[in-house]
Formats: sequence, structure tokens, C-alpha cells
Amino acid sequence: MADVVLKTDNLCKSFGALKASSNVSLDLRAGEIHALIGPNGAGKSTLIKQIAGNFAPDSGTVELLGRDVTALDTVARARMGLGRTFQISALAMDYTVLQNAVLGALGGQGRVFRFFRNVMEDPALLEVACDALERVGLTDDAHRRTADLSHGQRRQLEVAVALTLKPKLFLMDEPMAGLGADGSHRLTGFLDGLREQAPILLVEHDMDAVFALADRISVLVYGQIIATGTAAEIRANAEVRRAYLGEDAAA
Amino acid sequence: AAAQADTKIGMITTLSGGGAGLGVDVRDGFMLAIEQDGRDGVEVVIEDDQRKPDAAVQIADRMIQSEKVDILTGIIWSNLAMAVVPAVTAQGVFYLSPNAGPSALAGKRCHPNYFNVAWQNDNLHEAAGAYANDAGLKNSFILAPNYPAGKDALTGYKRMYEGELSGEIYTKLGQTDYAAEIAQIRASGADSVYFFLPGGMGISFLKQYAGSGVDLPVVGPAFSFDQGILQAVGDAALGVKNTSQWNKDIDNPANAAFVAAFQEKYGRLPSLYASQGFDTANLILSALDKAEPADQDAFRAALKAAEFDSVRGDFRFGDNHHPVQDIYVREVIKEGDVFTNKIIATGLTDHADAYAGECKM
Amino acid sequence: MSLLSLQGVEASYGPAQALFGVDLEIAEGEVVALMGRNGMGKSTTIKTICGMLAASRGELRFDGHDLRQLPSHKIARLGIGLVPEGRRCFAPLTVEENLTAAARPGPWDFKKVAELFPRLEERRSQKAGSLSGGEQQMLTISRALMTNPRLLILDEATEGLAPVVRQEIWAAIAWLKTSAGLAILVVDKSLKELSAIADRGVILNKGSNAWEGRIGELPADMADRFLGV
Amino acid sequence: MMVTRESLLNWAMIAALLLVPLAAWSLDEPFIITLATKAAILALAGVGLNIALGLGGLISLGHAAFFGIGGYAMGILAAHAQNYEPLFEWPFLFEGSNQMPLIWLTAVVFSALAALVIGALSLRTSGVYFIMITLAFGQMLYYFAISWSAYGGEDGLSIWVRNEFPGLNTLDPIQFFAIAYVILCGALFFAARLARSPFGLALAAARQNEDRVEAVGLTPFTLRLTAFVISGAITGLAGALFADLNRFVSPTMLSWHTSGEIMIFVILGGVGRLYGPVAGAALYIVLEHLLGGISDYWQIFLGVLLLLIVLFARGGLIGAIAGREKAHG
Amino acid sequence: MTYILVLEQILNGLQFGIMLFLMAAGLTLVFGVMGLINLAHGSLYMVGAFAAAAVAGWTGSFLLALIASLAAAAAAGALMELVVIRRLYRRDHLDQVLATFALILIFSEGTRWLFGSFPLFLDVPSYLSGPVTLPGGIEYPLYRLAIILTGLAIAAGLFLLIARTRIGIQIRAGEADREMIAALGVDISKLYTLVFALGAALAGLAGALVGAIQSVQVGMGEPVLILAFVVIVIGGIGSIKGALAGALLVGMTDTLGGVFLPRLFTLFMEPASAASAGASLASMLIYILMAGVLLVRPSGLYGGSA
Ligand SMILES: Nc1ncnc2c1ncn2[C@@H]1O[C@H](COP(=O)(O)OP(=O)(O)OP(=O)(O)O)[C@@H](O)[C@H]1O
Ligand SMILES: Nc1ncnc2c1ncn2[C@@H]1O[C@H](COP(=O)(O)OP(=O)(O)OP(=O)(O)O)[C@@H](O)[C@H]1O
Ligand SMILES: [Mg+2]
Ligand SMILES: [Mg+2]
Repeated sequence: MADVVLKTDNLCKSFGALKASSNVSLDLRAGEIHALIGPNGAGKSTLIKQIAGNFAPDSGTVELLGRDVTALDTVARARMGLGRTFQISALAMDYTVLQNAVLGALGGQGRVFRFFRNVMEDPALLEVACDALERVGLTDDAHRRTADLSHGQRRQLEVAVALTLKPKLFLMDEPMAGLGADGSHRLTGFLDGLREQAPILLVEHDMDAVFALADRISVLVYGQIIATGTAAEIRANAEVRRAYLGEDAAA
Repeated sequence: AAAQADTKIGMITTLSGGGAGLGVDVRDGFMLAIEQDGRDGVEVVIEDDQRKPDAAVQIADRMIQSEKVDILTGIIWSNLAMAVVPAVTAQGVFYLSPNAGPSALAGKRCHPNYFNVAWQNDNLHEAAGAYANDAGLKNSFILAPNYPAGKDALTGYKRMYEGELSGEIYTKLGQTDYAAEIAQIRASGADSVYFFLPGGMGISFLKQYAGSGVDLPVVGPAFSFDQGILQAVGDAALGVKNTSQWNKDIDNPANAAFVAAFQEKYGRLPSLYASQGFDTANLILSALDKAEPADQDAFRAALKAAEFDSVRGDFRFGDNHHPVQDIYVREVIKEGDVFTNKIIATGLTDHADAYAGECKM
Repeated sequence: MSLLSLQGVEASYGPAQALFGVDLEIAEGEVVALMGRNGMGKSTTIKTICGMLAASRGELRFDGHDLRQLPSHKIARLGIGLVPEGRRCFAPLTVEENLTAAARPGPWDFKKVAELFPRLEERRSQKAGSLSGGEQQMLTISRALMTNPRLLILDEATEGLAPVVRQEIWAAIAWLKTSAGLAILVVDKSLKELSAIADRGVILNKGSNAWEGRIGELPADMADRFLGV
Repeated sequence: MMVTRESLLNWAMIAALLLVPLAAWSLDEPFIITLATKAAILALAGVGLNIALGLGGLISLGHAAFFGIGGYAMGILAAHAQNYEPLFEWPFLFEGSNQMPLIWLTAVVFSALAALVIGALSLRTSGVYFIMITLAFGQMLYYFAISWSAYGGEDGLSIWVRNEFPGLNTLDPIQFFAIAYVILCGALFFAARLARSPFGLALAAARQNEDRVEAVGLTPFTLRLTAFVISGAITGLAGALFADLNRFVSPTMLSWHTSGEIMIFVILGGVGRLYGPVAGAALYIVLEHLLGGISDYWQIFLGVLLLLIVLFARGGLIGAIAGREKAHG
Repeated sequence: MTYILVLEQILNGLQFGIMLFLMAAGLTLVFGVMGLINLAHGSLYMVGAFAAAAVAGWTGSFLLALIASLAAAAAAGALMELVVIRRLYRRDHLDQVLATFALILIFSEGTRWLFGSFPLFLDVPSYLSGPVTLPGGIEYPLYRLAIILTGLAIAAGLFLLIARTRIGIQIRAGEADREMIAALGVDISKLYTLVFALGAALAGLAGALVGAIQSVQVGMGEPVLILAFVVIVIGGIGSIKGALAGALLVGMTDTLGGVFLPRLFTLFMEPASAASAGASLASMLIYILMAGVLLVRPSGLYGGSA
């Protein structure tokens, strides 16, 4: 079996009477894209937040790269190599694209308490940042203000910032959301190549993308994983079709 | 021999914000005297200190450095005086205080060029303590705000007062609600209340006290019962005894003329502060008759002699350049529609202050 | 006569011009799809219609009223219901309060909306901010319906929804068209569903009209050029 | 670096702040020099606040605490030096000091310490709650100072003569101005470097999007706390100078009005503009000075003017003159 | 110390809390609903008190004076909103701070210009003056009881208005997303003017009610303003319930602290310095309380997310 980079064990999380995660156990292995799908409100984002460290689970554990990180905060997990994109773009909107990327590089390098050197002229940081922008295809936009970017470009920038951290795995919450057809295509192609570098836990409602990319798919319904398998297996699963895909999805 | 050269007097006082009433009165009293005198060659420049110590210090600097004033006056508040006076006198300029008399300036830090025309801060409180003895009060409840002037006030009262204390409270500076204190007074078994709560604090206290049903005699310094604020206290103040070195019914020609002229010019009764401003100006004018400020020793001697017609009647300076004077007890009455005071007794006679001994000059 | 009519509309965000002359007509009861790649001005067009962004040039009329003269809330009261991009439900309010805030008299009320989206009935007193994405989307559609509009504008209303829910929403839109007779302006990236439901498609490119017609008849090269499919 | 309108304006401003007192010196108008000194010192306080406020987005309404601590550092050291009463005798005998460098060091250290404590507690909150909790800490110190009778309480502490600086006559207005001016320039230089440093980049990013900063593995809290401490220390230094300018320190320096005023300089000049506090402090002082003579009710005019500036000169003075675009990097 | 005195002091704390609530209610409404930091709220309090004092002086009627305070403050508030505040909603808090600070200067000095530098007279009407005896033998001023009851009634009314009525819901929706609520057909500008005028009227009423037992003078609003901010921050911004809880907590802490701390200090200090040290600590107490509450609950007792 390939190396397991991320593993959750019996995660439970309730909001009042609502069980947003109940006994969720899943893993992410090196080199794969593991898609997490499920109806709206099934608890996907809640799960992602527990993995990233925004929410503490009520019970259960999260293991990252073989280490129990349940007690660590978001920052510590990020430092361990957890790269992340948000469901709603989280970027420094007043900054240029390049500044956002340099920020990522700075985080990766970790030496932030320097008060005198000019950060935008630091060759080591710039190299990492430009490299990441290059990979997502934003080189030409490096000096635009992030607030002026289109939605799709912001998504690309999020990935680029995550890349600067040289992450060991990615968490992506609906990266395709709001992208047009061409944007989705491009991103699909891009993520396809990314799995070599770091495996991805992908939450997505865009089934075209999910079926094209995922090595494995887990289906979360009412906080529980009801099925895990390859694209074909999931497509064929009657319960998944009923709860999530709908009848014409198999076509 | 009258001084011929121009004399410039700088007045730094509070003319804006909540405490402006006092500054306005001092200024109006002062200017009335200057105008009545009408001589050429005396120029007064007036500036608003906004009740901020740093503003006052800078205005003083400017008046000394740019306007080259010979004499400064006007400050209302002790903390501003403490900020300004030492620097002023250190630069060889005269300062005459028409209000504020902090103890340090009367004692250890007295200065030949500093004269206080009003009182040392403790004076009126001491008189109140003396009056309490005369009136047979044996168990006072005393309160004041928790700041230096407040502590001085209670210390001053206790210095003369011989009875027991049923309670001693320091309130928050600027406090507006006194229900808790009044409840404590009610429960304390006191036979009288002494309080020092200047400005709005006093108004609030008296109104609330009057509404509380507690019926003990109240004594205070003049500050809470002066012309400017009495109208705002209203009936609640009627009958209250307060101590003051001046009142409009002090019987001397200078005072009668002052009261009439002030009323005519400004359309209101003069206050304690106006009288102090008026006296300050007349003191300066009397000294100018004898010497120029540039001749420091002569001018100082002329000031010290204090040969002017004070509206208080007899007036002289002690060795520390603070007044030695009578302090009266007044009662709040209503004359027609107007609340005012009348003198009912003399609290202390020829009284100097307790810090004079510490002054080495 | 058309219900909504835009002619030569131009608009800018500060110094950056986003619309360079947009024309758009929607008749009573008609469903029109507004299409185009990311950043081509679809949402901007919608914002100018709703009065959230001032048009710098051109004509906007709804039912004979000149929209350029009216503030946002008056435009809405003429009968335009908006489901904005990015959901924008009132996060601190409950589901029910979100709907009450928008309600105006007419056939649509809480009961009828709850029939369309039963999930909202279950979440009735939950704060909108803690709803899942899909639930929020249902809420904003319902909220627009509660204003009882004559023209419903849906800007990416199926974004981030599960396929089943998406089907539900498309079904709901179809129902609104046929049974409720609403005019609808819809922006969405799913060409398949749009062509099934829309009477007409309008494609924007770089802030101006690039093509208009029945979606089924869109030439393949244009589809590639303007939509990237 | 590109020469923008803003940087030209900045140079003009800093030059004017130097030239005006020089001219006043040659014309023998010492008070103008004093005004300019005051402007420079208050601008310094503003530069300090601006690091927290403009760069870090931390709206502190409690910076008077640091300003006042700086002031009291001066007052206490100098008072003991004057009285010859030792400040403490253990571990070594210390009789206070009237040497500015030592006073400054004390002011910086103590205001930084205070900022560390206040910041560590306050930064658990955000937004308006942060504004108010910083105000609360400021008020605590204010009330403490009022009743701290050992050092004058509400009356404050008065020092007859200005403290000394080796090789200069600080009593000469122009020389004291020179000290304040040089320190201001130093602080501006430091703030400029800081804004472009790795720390500045991360700090400003935390202002714009906290989640993003966490996701790249940085802790917003530590960034902010560091900024708050730096900010407090600079404001504390300004406080020590201000007390020396007046030769006086009192609880007024700690009151929320003072916090408000420092904040007003920053806003008036333009939040996040490096030289904003310089423009703001200068304008405010000039207005106060010019309007004061007009009438007893001059504050009405001041109010109206301020109002017009906020409503119609967006981005503060510098924003209005140099344009809205902020220079980045 | 008898238990009667303790009870009486608790009542005093309650009453002081209610007074603070009257001031804080309007502030939290404007602050929470419109996201606006209005430093000039204290000026509206002052306007109310001055209007009441002026009308009471002319007519001698306290009731008319109260009505005048409501009307004058509401009018001043509406005017302020139309001319200045409305341009500030989209600005950040800092611009609001500066603009409303400027308004304080204008209002304060304007009032002084109109009414002079001396405090005005406003007194409790005879039918509300004097003490009443409560069960248990506590003598308590009738007027203060009236304030407690008025305050509680206003608290209940406001709570219902905001939580239950459609207008209240729309106001809160506007707070969350102003542009969106307008796009749904709600005239949010008018609503905001209304809310602002309502908040102002409450402040004005507070000024008049309190003015009768305090001094009506220029600048009277500022110390209360700070206290009101403390109250709403402790309670959680925008929450009427929070404002009430915060006000009572602050009122109790301040009153009881002021009474009991000096006594506590006498246990280990001599009386005069105990009185002074106790009073010093008491004056810091509410700020300590506020810092404490915020450290445990960073967005106040009833606040949502900050
Ligand atoms: N803070 C919270 N308080 C109460 N309920 C919450 C909270 N956060 C989420 N929920 C509820 O938990 C459930 C799971 O939410 P979550 O956001 O994880 O769904 P999701 O699977 O990501 O859905 P979507 O695909 O629509 O984004 C939802 O029903 C939501 O309403
Ligand atoms: N608030 C804004 N400020 C400045 N520019 C903006 C703003 N919103 C959009 N733009 C710009 O206006 C242009 C049109 O944007 P618009 O949002 O209308 O595109 P869209 O067609 O809706 O795209 P999408 O499919 O991504 O939603 C884009 O170039 C965008 O960058
Ligand atoms: Mg989600
Ligand atoms: Mg769009």
C-alpha cells in the first residue's frame, strides 16, 4: 500500500443536535487525488476545517504524515506541509498577485521577523513566488492588484500561494466553484499534474472534474461516509445516485 | 511715579469646554477693572487654555517668548497652575493667580515672583471646619473627589474641625451619581455633611441629596454655591452654609461699586471668580503706579504691599505671597427669582495658610 | 413590448470600464440566458440593472420606467427579484427572518417557498450564516421570490450545488417559467441546462454583445471562442 | 523607487517642517519653533500609532497609555534627579537622571513592556472590541495616575528645567527642535523600512486576510503583538519628548482624549500613509493655533473644518493631494 | 453595615445601571445596526437635557420638557444623519471616529454659544420628588424608582422592536448587507435615518431624565459616552439584551465597588489612606471588569462574532 499522508480516525463533530461528522475515517495516499463529494450540508467543509485545524473535533483524531495533529492549530499544521485553498477566496486583496505569492514564500521560509530588508527584493523569495505563479499561469498578471482579478484568476492564485509552501498535501474546498467551462478545464488539467507533487483531498461538486481526476471518491451523506471507491464504482452505486448524483448522472 | 513704558499682561484661562464659566468670570472681572482704570500703556492678551496643561504651558511660552509679556495671570485649575507657574517664574516673569492655590506653590515651591490673589486651596475648607465647631457640629460626614485638591480639601477641613468623623469618602473625579454616597450618609448617623465637589459634581450631589429625604445640615466651600452655578442647583441649595472670602454684600465702597458696575456691564451678578479677577487686575494696576515690572525688585515690593481697594475689604499678603484674610460663612437665599448668598458669620479672621512655614524666600 | 430593455449600456468600476455597450431585451414571461467567460461583464450588467452600479451611458427601461433615475430599492419594487452572485444571504438572521425581511405581498409566501424547498422548512430557525452552501443558495432564491417579482434574475444560482440539488433548482426554474409565468434572466455555466430552458441566449465578450440567438443554434467556433467549450 | 506625487509631497513636508523653524529662528520667533517641535513630537507619536493602525489594522484607542508612560518615565527620573531622593537603592543606588538618552531608553523599555502586556491581552479580541479594550487599559492607567499621589496625582509633575543632552543646550528652542526632528526622521525611516520588510508584508496581509496568513503558516497574533509593541515603544518615546517639551507631565497625557488626538493626526493625514501623521499633526496644530484667536467659540470652526476634511478629502490630506492610490512596495 | 444598606446599595446599582442603559440602548442600536461608531451620541444626550431644561424653564411642565427632549434629540439626530452620517456608512471606523469627533466640537460649542457657559436648571417635578418607603423600610427617592421603571419598559419595547417586528428584521438585514437589502426593495436609507433618530431620541430622553438629578451643562455627555461604550462592549455590540445586562453589570460593579472597596481596604490600612486607595481601585473597576469580560468572551456577553 502506498504511503498514507493524511488519515482521520472516527472524527465526530456536532452542532447542537446536528451531527455534521459522525465517525468519519478516511485517508489520503501519496500521489492520489481523493475526491470528497456529497449533498450540500453533508459536512464536507466541516470535515475540511477539522483537518486543517479550524474546528476541534468532538472526538476522533487527525493524523498528518504519520503524526497525531489533533491538538495542533492551523498554523502548526500549515507548517507541517498542509496546503489549502478556501471555498471563498482568502487572499490579501490590496496586494499585488506577486505580493501574495511572496507572502506564501515567506511563510514557507518561516523567517518573518526581519524588519529591515526589502522583502520584494529578496531573490530567494521571489524565485519561489515567480515559480509558483508561472506554474498556474499568472506570470503576466504578477503586478495586478488581487482585487482586480477575475474569480478564476483568484482561484489560480490561491493554488499558487499554496504551492509556494511546497506542501506535502493539498486540501481544496470547491476550487472549481464559479469558474466557467474553460476555467474548469484548465484547472482540471492543472490539478491532474499536481498530484505527482502532492496528493489532494478535493471537495467538489463539479462531477465532470471529479470523475476526470479522482483516483478514489468518498461520498459523505449526513456526516457519514456511505461509500468509497473508484469513479466507476461510485457512479454505479445506487445509493449515491439517489442521495447525490441524481438519475441522469450516469449517462 | 507712574510707569510710562507699555506693560503687557498675558491671561491664560479656560474659555471653551465644560469649565469655561469660571474662566469667563475671571476674565470679565479682570477686564472690568482694566477698563475702569482706562490708562494707556496696559495691554492684556487673552488666550484659551482649553483646560489642557500642555496647551497652557505652550501659551505661556509663547506669551513670554513672542509677546514678551511682563505679567501672567488667569489660570483656573491647580493642575494647570502646577504646569505653568514654575516655568513662568523661572523665566523671570511675574505670575498672579486669580484662582487655584496649590499647596506646593504656597510652601516648598514658593517663588518671589509668584503671588496668589485668591486663596491657598485649603483656606475655605479650613474655614468650614472652624465654622462647624462654632455651629456645634460634632459628627461630620465628609466627602471629596479622589484627586489632590480633594485630598487637600478634606485635610483642610480636618485641620480645624474638632468633632468626630462619621465617614470619609473619596468619590470618582467627574462622578455624576451620588446615590451610593447619600445612602452611606443616611446610614452613618452623622449630624452634618461637608463636601467639596466643584462644578457639575456639586450640582448633581445637591440635587440628589435634596431628593433623598436625608435632612442633615450641609456645609461646603463657596465653589459649589457660587453665582454661576447656583441657578442650576435651584431650591436644593437653599439654606446651605458655605465659606468664602468674598460675597456681594461685603460692606465696603469698592465692593458696592464693583457689584453695580459688573451687573451693569455684563447683565448678571458677579461671582466669586469675577471678584478675584477684579482684585487681581487692581492689584497689578496699583503696583504699576509705583514701579515697572522690568524693575523686578521694586515691582515685587509694590505687589507685596498690596495697596489697592480690595472688594474683600482688608487685604494683605503673608510672607509666602498668599493672602491673609477673613473668610466668611454664607447662606444660600433667594432674592426675587435669583438664588444668591448672604453672609451670616465670619469663619476665620486674618487667616493665613498652613504651608507658609515651609516657604523659604 | 419588452419588459426589460437595455440599450448601449456602459458602466465602470472607478476608472476601470467594465461594460462597453450592452443591449438586452427580455419580454414578459421570457427566459433569457446571459453567457460569457469569466470577467466578461455578466454580473456587472446585472448590477447596473438593479441599480447597484450606475450606468454611465445608455438606456435602461423596465416596464416603461427609466431605471437610471431610480435608486436600488425602487427598482426592486418595480418587480425585479435578484439572486446575486456569491449568495449574500443575511448571515446573522435566521432562515425565516431572511425571508421576512424581503417579503412583499403576492402569491409567494413562506408556505409556498417551503413547498419548493422543503429543506428550508427544516432549517427555519437556523442562522443563515451556518447553513451549508447549497442551503444558502436555496435561501437566496426563495428570498428573491418572496419579493414577488415579475422578473427574476439568477446570477450563478447553481454554483456549488450538488448535482441532485442542481436538478431540483433547474426544475424549479422551469416550473417558475411555465407555471408562474415569470420572466427570468439567468447566468450559469451549464450550457446543457440553459439550452433546455432558455428561449434565447445572449453572449457577452469584454463588456459588449458578441452573439444573440437560440442557444441550440450557437455555432461551435463561437462556443469555443466566447464560452471556451 | 519611482518618484510618485506622494513621495514628492513627503519630501516637501519634511523639508517644510525643517525650514519653518529655521526661518523662525532667524527671525527670532521662538514660539514658532516650539510649535514646530510640538508638531514633530506629536507626529512621532502618530508614526508609532500608524504602525499598529495603518500597517496592522489595529485600531488602538489606548495609545495615550504609552504616550503617558513615556511622559512619566521622564517625569519620575527627572524629579528624583532634582530632589536628590534616590529612586531605588537596591540592587544599586539610582538617583534618577536628567540625561535625555537614559530617559528615552527608560521610556522605550517601559512603554514596550506595557504594550506587550496590554497587547497580549487585547489582541484576543478584534474589531470594535479591540478599540474598546485598549481604551479600557488606557483608562485604568489614567485613573491610576490620577490617584498616584507620590508623583502628583492629577496635579502632575513639574520639572523646572529641561533635561540635558550631551553636547547640546536643550533650553535653546532650536536645539531641542533639532533633537525632536532627528528622532522623527529616524522613526519615519524605520517605519518605511518596516513597511517593506518581510515582517511588514506579513503584518499587512494579516490585516487584509487572517485566514490566508494562517494558511501559509504564520501566526497573526504574534505578528500583531510585535507590531503593537514597536508601535507602543515609539509612542512612548514621543511621550518622553513631549513631557520634556512642556517640562511637565500629568495624567492628561494618559486620558482617552490624548489617544483620540493621536488617532486624529493619523486619520487627518491619511491612514496607512507613512507621512500621514506628520501632515495631520502639523495641520491640527496650525488650525488650533490660528483659530484660537477668532472667538471664544473657535472650536466650532475647528469642528466644521475637520468635518469637511473627512467628508470631502478621502484618504486624508495626503490622499486628497497625492491621489488615492497607495504606494506599495 | 446593615443588610438594609446593602439592599439599598444594590438598588442604587440597579438604578445607575438603568440610567446607563438608556444611554447605551441608542448607542448599541446605531452601532450594531448601522455599524457606525458615533462618538457624538453624548452630544445628543446633552441636546436632550438642554431642550428639556429650556422648555421646563418656559412652561414649568416636566412632561412637556421630556417631550421636547425627545423631539429635539430626534430632530438633531435625523439632521445629523441626513447631512453627515449617511456619507460615512461605507467608510471605515476611523473616518467615523474623526467625523463624529468633529460633531462633538460643533455641538458642544454650539450649545455653549446658545445657552452660555453656565449650567442650566432642570428639576424633578413635585409629583415625583421626595423619597418613598419600600417594603423592608428602605427609603428610596421616587424619581429614581420612576427611572428604573421607564428604563425597563424601554428595554422591553426595544427588544421587541428589533427582535420581533418586520422593521427590526429589515434593520438587522441591512446591518448584514446593506446593498442587498436595498436590492430586495427595502428603502434602507429611510430606515437608517429612522433608526438614527430613534437612537438619538433615546439618548435625548436619557439626558433629560438624568439631567433632572444631575447638572445640565456643556460636555455632560462625554463621561457617560465612555461608560455607554463600556456597557455595550461588555454586553456585545448590537444586542439590546446585552446592553441591558452590560449596563446592570457596570452599574452594580461601579456602585458596590465604590462602597465596599474602601471598607475592604480598612481591614489592612488606616482609614484615610484606605478611603483613598479603595476609591482609586474603585474608579478602575469597571475597566477591569470590561477587560475581564472581553478576555473570556472576546465579543461580549451577547455578541455574535466580532
Ligand atoms: N457553526 C455552525 N453552527 C451550526 N451549524 C453548522 C455550523 N457550521 C455548519 N453547520 C451545519 O452543518 C452542516 C454541514 O455543513 P458544511 O458546511 O460542512 O456542509 P458542506 O458539506 O460543506 O456543504 P456544501 O457543499 O453546501 O458547502 C450544515 O447543515 C450546516 O448548516
Ligand atoms: N468590484 C469591482 N471592482 C473593480 N473591478 C471589478 C469589480 N467587479 C468586477 N470587476 C471587473 O469587471 C469586469 C467584469 O466583471 P463581472 O463580474 O461582471 O464578470 P462576470 O462576467 O460576471 O464574470 P464571472 O463569470 O467570473 O462572474 C472584470 O474584468 C472584473 O475584473
Ligand atoms: Mg462546503
Ligand atoms: Mg459574475
